[in-house]
Amino acid sequence: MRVGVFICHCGNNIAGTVEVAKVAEAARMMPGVAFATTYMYTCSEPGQEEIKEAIKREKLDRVVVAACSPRMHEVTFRRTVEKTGLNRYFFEMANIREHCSWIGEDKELNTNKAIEAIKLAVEKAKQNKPLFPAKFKINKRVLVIGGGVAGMQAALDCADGGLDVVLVEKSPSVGGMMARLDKTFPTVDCSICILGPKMVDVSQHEKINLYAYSEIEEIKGYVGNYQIKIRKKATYVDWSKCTGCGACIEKCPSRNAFDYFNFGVAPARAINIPFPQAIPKKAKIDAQFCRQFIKGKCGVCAKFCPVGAINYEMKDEIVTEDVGAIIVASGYGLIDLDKLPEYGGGRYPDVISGIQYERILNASGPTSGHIERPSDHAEPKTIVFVSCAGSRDKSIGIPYCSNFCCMYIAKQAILTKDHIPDSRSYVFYMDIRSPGKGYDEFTRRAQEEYGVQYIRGRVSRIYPKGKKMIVKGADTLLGTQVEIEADLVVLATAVTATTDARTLAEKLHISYDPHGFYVESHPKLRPVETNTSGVFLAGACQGPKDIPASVGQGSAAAAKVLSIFSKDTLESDPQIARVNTNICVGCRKCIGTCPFGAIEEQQLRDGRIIANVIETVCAGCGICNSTCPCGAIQLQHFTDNQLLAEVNALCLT
Amino acid sequence: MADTGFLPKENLPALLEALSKKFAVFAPVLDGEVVLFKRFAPGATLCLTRPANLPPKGIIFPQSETLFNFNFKKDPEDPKKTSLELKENLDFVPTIIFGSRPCDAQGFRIYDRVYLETDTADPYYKGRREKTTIITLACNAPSPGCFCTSVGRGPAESDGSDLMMTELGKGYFFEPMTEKGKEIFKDSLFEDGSAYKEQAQKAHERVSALVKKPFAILEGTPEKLLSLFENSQFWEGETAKCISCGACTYLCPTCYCFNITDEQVGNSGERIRSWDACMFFHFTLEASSHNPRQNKHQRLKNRVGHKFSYYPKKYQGVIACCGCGRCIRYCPMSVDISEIVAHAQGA
Amino acid sequence: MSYLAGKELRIVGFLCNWCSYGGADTAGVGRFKQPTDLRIIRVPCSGRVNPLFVVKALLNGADGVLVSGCHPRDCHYSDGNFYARRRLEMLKRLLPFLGIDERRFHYTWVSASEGARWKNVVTDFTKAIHELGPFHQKEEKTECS
Amino acid sequence: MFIEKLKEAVRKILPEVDVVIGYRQGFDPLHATPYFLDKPEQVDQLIWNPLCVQNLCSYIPFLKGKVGVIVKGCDSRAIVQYMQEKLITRENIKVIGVPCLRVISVKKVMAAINQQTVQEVTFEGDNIIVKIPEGPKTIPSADVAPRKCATCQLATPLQYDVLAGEAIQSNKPQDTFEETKEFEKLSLEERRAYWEKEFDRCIRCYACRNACPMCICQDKCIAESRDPHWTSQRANVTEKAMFHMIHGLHLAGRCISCEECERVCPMDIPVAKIKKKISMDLKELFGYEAGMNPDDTPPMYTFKVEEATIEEHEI
Repeated sequence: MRVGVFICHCGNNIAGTVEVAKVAEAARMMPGVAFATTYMYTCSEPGQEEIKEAIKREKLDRVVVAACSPRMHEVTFRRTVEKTGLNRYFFEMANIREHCSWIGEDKELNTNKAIEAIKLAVEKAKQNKPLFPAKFKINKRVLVIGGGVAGMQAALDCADGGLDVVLVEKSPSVGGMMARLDKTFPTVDCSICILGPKMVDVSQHEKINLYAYSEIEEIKGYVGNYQIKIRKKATYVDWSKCTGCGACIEKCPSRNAFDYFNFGVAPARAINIPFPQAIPKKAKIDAQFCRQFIKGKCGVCAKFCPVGAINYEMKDEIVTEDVGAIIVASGYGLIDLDKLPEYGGGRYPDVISGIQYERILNASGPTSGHIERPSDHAEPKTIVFVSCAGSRDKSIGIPYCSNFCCMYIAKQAILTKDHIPDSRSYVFYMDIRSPGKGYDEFTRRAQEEYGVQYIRGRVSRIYPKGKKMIVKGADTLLGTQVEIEADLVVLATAVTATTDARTLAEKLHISYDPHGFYVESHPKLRPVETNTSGVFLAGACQGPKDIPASVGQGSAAAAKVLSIFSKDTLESDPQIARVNTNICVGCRKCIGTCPFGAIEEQQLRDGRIIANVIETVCAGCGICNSTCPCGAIQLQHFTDNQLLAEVNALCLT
Repeated sequence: MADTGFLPKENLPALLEALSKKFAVFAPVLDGEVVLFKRFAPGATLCLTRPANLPPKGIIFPQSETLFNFNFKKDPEDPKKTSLELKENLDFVPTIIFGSRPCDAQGFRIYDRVYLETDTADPYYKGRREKTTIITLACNAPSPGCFCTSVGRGPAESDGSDLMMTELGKGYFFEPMTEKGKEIFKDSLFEDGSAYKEQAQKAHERVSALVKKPFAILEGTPEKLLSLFENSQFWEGETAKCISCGACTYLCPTCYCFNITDEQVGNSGERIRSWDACMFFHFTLEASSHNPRQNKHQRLKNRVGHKFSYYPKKYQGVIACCGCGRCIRYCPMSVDISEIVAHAQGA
Repeated sequence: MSYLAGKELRIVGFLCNWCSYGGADTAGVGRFKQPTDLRIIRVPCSGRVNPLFVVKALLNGADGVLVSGCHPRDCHYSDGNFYARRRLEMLKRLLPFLGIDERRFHYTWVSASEGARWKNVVTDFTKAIHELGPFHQKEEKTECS
Repeated sequence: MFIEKLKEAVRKILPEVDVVIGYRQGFDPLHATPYFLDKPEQVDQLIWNPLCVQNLCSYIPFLKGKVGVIVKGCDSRAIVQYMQEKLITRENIKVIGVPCLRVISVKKVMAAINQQTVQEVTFEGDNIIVKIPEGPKTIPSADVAPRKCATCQLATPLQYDVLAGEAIQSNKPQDTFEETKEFEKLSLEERRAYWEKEFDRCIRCYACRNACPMCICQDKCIAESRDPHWTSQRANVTEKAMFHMIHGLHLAGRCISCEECERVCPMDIPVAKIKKKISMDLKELFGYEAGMNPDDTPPMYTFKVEEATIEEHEI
């Protein structure tokens, strides 16, 4: 065996704390190593050329690159190696950057550790066997989870690209958070006016199959071949009959339902359509508020429905859709007001959230666009906006910035002045974050043209005094205490992951960060991919982001799907379990433990029953391998002998 | 200097201590309920009342030994150039096996024909064998399952031993059988034993008569076993209860099969010789994954056949079983090799 | 030589590719300084870690063994860490029965985003192993058996 | 006579099966040996007494066709475990159950008579009378019973198609793993020294493995294979310990505590001790006992999303 070892300086990233020359010297003395060298940037084109030339010149049959994480460049170097005719699985990577040079301070120890990492990789590489991917057909349909602006954009781009799209939206209408906004910054154009046409496109596109008021029940399969179970939640209204006329809503006697769309700014009816531009514009009953369901009698809506669409017996329905890829655009949530007791959140009606204020500002909102405060419907004259309400606050577990609050506060302050010219707006802020195109100009306009008073400092306390809310805080620029008697306080509540983000991630087998936002494959270079091939991210489910960024990601995710669907077949990962028919004793333990049902019984000609791996179903986890008592089933590229070679290299030398 | 000697029992430790100064002395000691040959150390409690569970074969033919160490030396100037360094392990120390039984010592005679008395003597076996003196204790009672007299041997058989000892009341009667034995015998602790010779002879005869005789004669048995070679029905019947473990083989003083494996980590490693057993599937497993002894009846057939047919056919009729009975005594399922041979004779 | 005698001990880590290996990467990207003793073996899933690998490492000279996978419910393969949890727990309880200090073996869950947590796991585990000291193997006996 | 009832049961079953596995007298009066019979005239060779110790179920997974087998209460857990693991087709096995309150450990008898040759064995009440050259020796059976008998709850087999004799109730206390807990009181160093000494005697004959009813890999065991290459052939304590760990861990949640492994060890290594410790832990963690309920799943081959009994460990 002739192993070639290529040690990357990574500029100074590795060479700064690892003596790479010494590492190369040690590598040359390792058994089976025929060649070892260092290179400034191994991943660069000349660096890769160097590997290719060395493979030919030195007749190498195994290649080890000691550089960054294999999660970064394993694919890159496998491709490099493959170009010379070597099997790509003859390549191993030693992580001497993330796991070594970047975390250890002692150069001697780092150097030794790098040598060790290479020794491990060399021993593993020598055990590596050539593996060959199989090809399988792709189901060129795509599932989009979430009908907000990111999901709709992704759905439309995919559909326009010729793909069948299954769009699943949890709430009764598409539109998401953007549909709730009054205006958008920095252009101050009407949100629903620019979103509405997209919503209509979604509903009318022949390639898009929309499941509104539906949730993902179960996801099985793998890239190219997913089987999705969708739960269509009971609406108690037959949507094939409902015309959205609103007669039922008008007559509904249950008038104290929670208005999810308006974030509870005003009560709704138990049967409702979330907003006038809803798509689909169909009514649904919120059973927990409906007299028919609570008391067992009412039936008013059924009586007044002109088309007989009401069906109190309706049950959830599970439908199955087969797709080849998934775009997750499940959006974001907002921290509850009552999580912010120091601001009186949840206790004082005149302390409201930014999104509630958005609905109050909105002409089609519960106040028809008249600004009035919740407590007595009076028009507020002094309004205080509090930014970072929950955001950038480690004490409540939200250390991150919610990204777009600075901008919408400026917008809301401007709109307030437009609505109530004799009003005064104050903004308490920590920093003004306005790095987008035209954003900084916008916040300046708020201050300079609209006279919004920006106070740099934290609000310490908010409490009522008569009909006013007293806002106490510090002005850190002037170094003084500030106290403002406000009529209305608007909190820019922190952006969070949706409450069911984690459950959905578990169904998708994708990872999420401690806050519940989904983790992309690479923060810079693979921002819409996940580590689960075939699953892509768009919008705020990955982290707080504004409309243009969400739309951009929607299109990006769609492009990724169109790109993998541009071929008719996909290559399967050959790093899957394989059964040695000579060894298998047919104990069936692997069959019972495989999470994917990828192992079946097979009868040999001599009558023996043994295990057989269904190649396309195996995901390569290796649970079967560690379950198999006789080592008959081995996960390719991570076989017992490969791992034992690593253990022995570490322990026995 | 007398031809025979006598050693009072209380002087035995002194003898062993004296011998320990010149030899590595291995003697049977009790470890829990098990008697094992262990390196003698002053103060050790010997167990001479019954044969050891494990015969002393490992002292000359270890369960595993490093034949040689190897090291691939790389040229720092050119990593493609490698030289190989080998280090044989042929240093053996003068050794005494004390308190083996006649059957145990007989075992080494079976080995000798294979590893010593050939043109290609095994240097490892030879090295140890030649440096080892065997002091054998004649049995004063048969052990469960033993049948040495049926295989042409006996509880006082001296073949294979350098020095024979017989327990007689207050002490041991010693009789040297070889030059090596005489060397030991020189020790001043021994009294003149000529007065005890007859007594010892009588003891030998008494015990010999007590030994079970599962079969009277072995004449024709090698041929008979060969004729049954293809009779799988016979062998399947005889071996149905066998679980194909290696207890019989590893406890057998005459089983001498080995395996050779290389173990390498990094640039260096060793070639290991270790006991192997024809009772194991892997013993005959071929690289193609074909196994000529796929089933347990084929394996036990080999074990019986080797001892009672193939070996005697090759070595002038010598039966490669010393009748120690360990394979019967310790078999998990009480498979009885003497019964199988008897059945074969009658089949 | 696999570790710098006197300065380091032999610590072997089995990390699942999707979470903990990524977590270790994240810690690296964040330049979270850690002790250098740990050597990482990448496996696809903690469910791939046969407890026998841990035993093998400990019997053959490791001073400590660490297994880290995705948090329960977050397994890339959905169930791998659930199996790992049961099997490794069983092992952790068994080791002291054989006279191996259970603190020499630790299993835990670290996600790809938890760089800081990974740093703490490595730092604390390394410290614990150093407190326990080297896990000496006695001279092997080979004579007469 | 009970033996007549047993023979009657075997005669009845014999026409339905290809072979019946029972016991006959072995090479000396103290040893019973498994007996495979397929003809009615062989039935008379059958014996039954407390020295019929072997777990005859161990043969079943490797036999083709229909098999009749004589099964004690402790052995019957093997049948149940085979059912759990789907290793047998229950309809193909005819279980001839025998009620049993206690067997006798040959090793313990041999120790009691200082390893002498046994000329005759008889049973009287709760005693075993062993005739050795110096005369008969009476030993209370309880003193020479294997430890499993002291806490046996299965005087009548869990599974049987025919029961020879009447079903009886166990009269023993529940196993509280006292011996295991006692051993755990030793210091780590003492425990390690203990096992090093015990494992050192191992000759890797694999009798423990091959006699184990749950060791179904047998010839394909990873203790011998090169691919995968878990152990070398070195006869040192490390490799021996590794083999015993392989054996123990592969039996985790599967070991039916028949203690055959320990009974058959020619080196008298207390190998069942390890399995017992694992069984104790798994009972505590998952409330699971192997070989008791055919519908169970061995705990290492399943999981719960929330494991109430497993807490995260601090470093």
